[in-house]
Amino acid sequence: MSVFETWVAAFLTLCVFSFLYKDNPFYRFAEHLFVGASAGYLLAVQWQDVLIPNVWTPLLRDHRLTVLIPLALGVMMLARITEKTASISRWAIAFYVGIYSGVAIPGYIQAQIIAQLADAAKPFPSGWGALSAGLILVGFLGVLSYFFFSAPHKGAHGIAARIGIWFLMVAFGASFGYTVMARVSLLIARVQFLMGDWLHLLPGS
Amino acid sequence: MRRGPLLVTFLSGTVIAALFFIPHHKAQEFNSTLLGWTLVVYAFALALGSLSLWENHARKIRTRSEGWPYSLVTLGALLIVTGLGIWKGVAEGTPVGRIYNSVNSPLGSTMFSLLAFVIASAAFRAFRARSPEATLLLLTAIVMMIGRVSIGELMSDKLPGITEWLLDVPNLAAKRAIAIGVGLGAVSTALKIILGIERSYLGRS
Amino acid sequence: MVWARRLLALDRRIIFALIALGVIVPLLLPINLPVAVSPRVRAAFDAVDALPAGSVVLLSMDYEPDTMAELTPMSVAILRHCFRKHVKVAAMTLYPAGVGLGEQALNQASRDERAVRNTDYVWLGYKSGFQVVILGIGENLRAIFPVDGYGTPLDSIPMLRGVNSYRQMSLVVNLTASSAADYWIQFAQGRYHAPMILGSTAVMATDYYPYLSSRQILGLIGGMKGAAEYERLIDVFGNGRRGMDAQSLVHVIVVLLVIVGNVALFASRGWKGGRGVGGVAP
Amino acid sequence: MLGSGLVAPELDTRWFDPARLNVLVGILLFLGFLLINMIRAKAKGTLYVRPIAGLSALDEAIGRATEMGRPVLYVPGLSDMSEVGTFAAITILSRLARRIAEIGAEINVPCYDPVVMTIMEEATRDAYRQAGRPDSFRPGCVHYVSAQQFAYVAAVNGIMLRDRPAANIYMGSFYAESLLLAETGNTTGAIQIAGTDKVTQLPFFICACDYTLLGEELFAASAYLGREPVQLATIAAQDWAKALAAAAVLAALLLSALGQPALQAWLRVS
Repeated sequence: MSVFETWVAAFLTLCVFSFLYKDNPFYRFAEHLFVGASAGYLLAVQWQDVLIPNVWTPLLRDHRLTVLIPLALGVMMLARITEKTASISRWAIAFYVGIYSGVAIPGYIQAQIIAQLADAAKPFPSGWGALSAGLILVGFLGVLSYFFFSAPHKGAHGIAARIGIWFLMVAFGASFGYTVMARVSLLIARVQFLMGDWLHLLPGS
Repeated sequence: MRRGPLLVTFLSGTVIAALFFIPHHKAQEFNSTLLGWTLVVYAFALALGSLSLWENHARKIRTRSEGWPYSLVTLGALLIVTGLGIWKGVAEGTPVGRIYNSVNSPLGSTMFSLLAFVIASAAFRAFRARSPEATLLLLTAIVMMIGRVSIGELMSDKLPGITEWLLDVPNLAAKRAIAIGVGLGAVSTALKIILGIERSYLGRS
Repeated sequence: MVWARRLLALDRRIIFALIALGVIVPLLLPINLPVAVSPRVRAAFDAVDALPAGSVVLLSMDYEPDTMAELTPMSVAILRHCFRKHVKVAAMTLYPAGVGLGEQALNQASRDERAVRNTDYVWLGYKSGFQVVILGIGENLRAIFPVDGYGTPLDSIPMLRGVNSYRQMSLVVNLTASSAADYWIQFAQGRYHAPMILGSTAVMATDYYPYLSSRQILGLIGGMKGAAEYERLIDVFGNGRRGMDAQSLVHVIVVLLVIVGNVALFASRGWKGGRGVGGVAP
Repeated sequence: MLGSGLVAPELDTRWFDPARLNVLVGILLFLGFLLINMIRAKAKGTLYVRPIAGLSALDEAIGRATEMGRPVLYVPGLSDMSEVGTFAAITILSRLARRIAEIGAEINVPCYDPVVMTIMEEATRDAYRQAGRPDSFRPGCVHYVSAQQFAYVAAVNGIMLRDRPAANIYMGSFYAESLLLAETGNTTGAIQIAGTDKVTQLPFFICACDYTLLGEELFAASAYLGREPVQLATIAAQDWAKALAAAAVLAALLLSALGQPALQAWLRVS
């Protein structure tokens, strides 16, 4: 980055940090700039990386007429601009929704259900590992019964669900504590940018 | 009027779900063609979205509502970045590439780094031993936070091992059960859509 | 118990200020807390340490600015280790936004160890497409990178004489915050059997433990902590260890805050009352 | 996870992948559960579903917003259409928007994904129509912000601080932004209700929100709010599948302990 760019980046970094004190014109400016610049960037990326190579080039250079189908669907999407024609967009939405629901069904069954079951059904190791594996099984069944909706949390089901809640709490506490480090790393990087790249206060910068 | 779109959803959903099981190269080609079409629909939707952004901020300026000058910043940035990106491209080294590095990137990573602050304030407020479950959550989080850094290792050389056990045993048990529950919920939701039981996405609740 | 109530309603901004100090002060005035080395990082260090002088390592720094805090210290530490051992490094990235970061790490490490470009290391630069690039290097490095990151043809770079695929490389090091790791493991290691070590963000690291036990990766460096451990093994005090001081301090601040909050809660009304956390019934 | 299709040395000419038979059996079983429960529900007129904490709070939140004359902020997070959690978020929004239209509160829905925006706009508009108040629908209340994660966060934080919504409702797919949004919302004193199928973000919502729908409860909530027997049947089918999953794990463990690893092998993912 050039000196000018570094100063711009440093100024915007401070604008965002000022939000921690309270909402203020600097944060508000940075926020509005960010929204506009990112929306514009994404639109330009779609133009360069999707519309040109996937529609424009195949249609005009290779004369591939199948491209007209997605093009038509896309134009139907744009029909929402006026309320009169808005209902035309339902066809494009229906296609889009159908595709992603269809992808999801085998995808979730494979990656999220069968893969997890296969892992849960692995034979127990020997020694202390068996104790941990047993605990995983108990917790797994407990949490599963917490998510059982067709019966109230009473009796044996209630006890299992209770065990499930304990496991959930430990899991949530562990993920929370585990994430702190990654978040602090992000802050360290910004502080290193401000104090190193910008102000040259850090050793070796 | 909605019967046609429902049929489109049903057909596109079942076809793409079926393609999951057909490894034939022609079938897989068709699979990627269908997914490619959704990319084009997305690009048009993004144009529509950007119009919505434009319209929202233009309205603020027209009606001179509170803070309207900030909307000028958003619209200006949107216009400039979109224009430059379509004209000169978005790769590294182009004007938009430079804008991205000195505006979008520092703004994004600084927003991200605010998490280091809010994760601390959330912990202070929420980790209160008001019930046995809440106590379990906060104790796990504390062990986790201390055990992952040097100071924890100085306190006890067992701590890092305990943190890994917490991640690998109770955390894994809970996550596994949640994953299976989420997977089943997702599959049933997707099935409801393909079968036309759920049609709120077409504006019919 | 007025003080307890006041503490319970502590202004968030005081917490924010404490966190800011917890990061800034140790960066300016390092405490240099000791770092215990995990067997995973030790294994990664050993894999590099065992390389004979003159062998070539491929280092792919596949990360972008948002994760540089964790991964740049790792890059610098590994580069310095290689340079000290007179192991030559071919460095590259699979991310367009990783170009500046890769060059920055190379500049810093080569300055510290007095390594010379094109003799001790080469910067291949960026190429797009995970699968294509990783598989391509298995067949013909020069087809993927005809020139290096500065436009020099590979054939005129002395360090790369006779090096054209994984077969002539002793080790592949991938430092990443993304699924690039899966591709390197699946293709460079799985298909071309290149020995490999992996460095990742702390959050990702646990997902790759299974690859360690299957020996698909020889060592694993996780997050800033892993980088700090590596720095300790090569006996330098870099941004990893400096960052770990800040990490320790911030973690202690958060834990103390939680303890203070609970003491105040106890003092104000005892352990009873209130509902559970979130929507989960107490 | 990784498709090696691109590098396959020769073209595949098979019309069925036998390694994926377990997935097919899984789908067919689930479809069967769904049909049986739909018939059960039709015959009985309803099915028992245990109360879900947080759902009743939705009504309370809308009521409060009306009293205070402040809007309800509905945040679908980074939901896009490839996430099924998004569909649940759409369904919940359409039911919620109808209640909001009926009692005359205001709603604001900032979107990350433009396709989700179009769908949510249509669903909201229709909800107002069904409530008999199509004229109260404010154009622009469902709007696109930015498909860049933290630009979206910056804008939504701004909305929370300046419009001071009485209730913030987070439903759908959330990533790192969850805590930033929920903590900002917390400082404004709004009632906060969250629901996500992203396990990693649950601890943060639990800490910063008043109520949180955990994982599968997000999907259950979208069915539950409908209260139609057919919708409730899907929840029952999910329960049957969970019971079967637990039984399958126990059976596989028992069988492999007895030296019969066949079931465990069959579950393996290719």
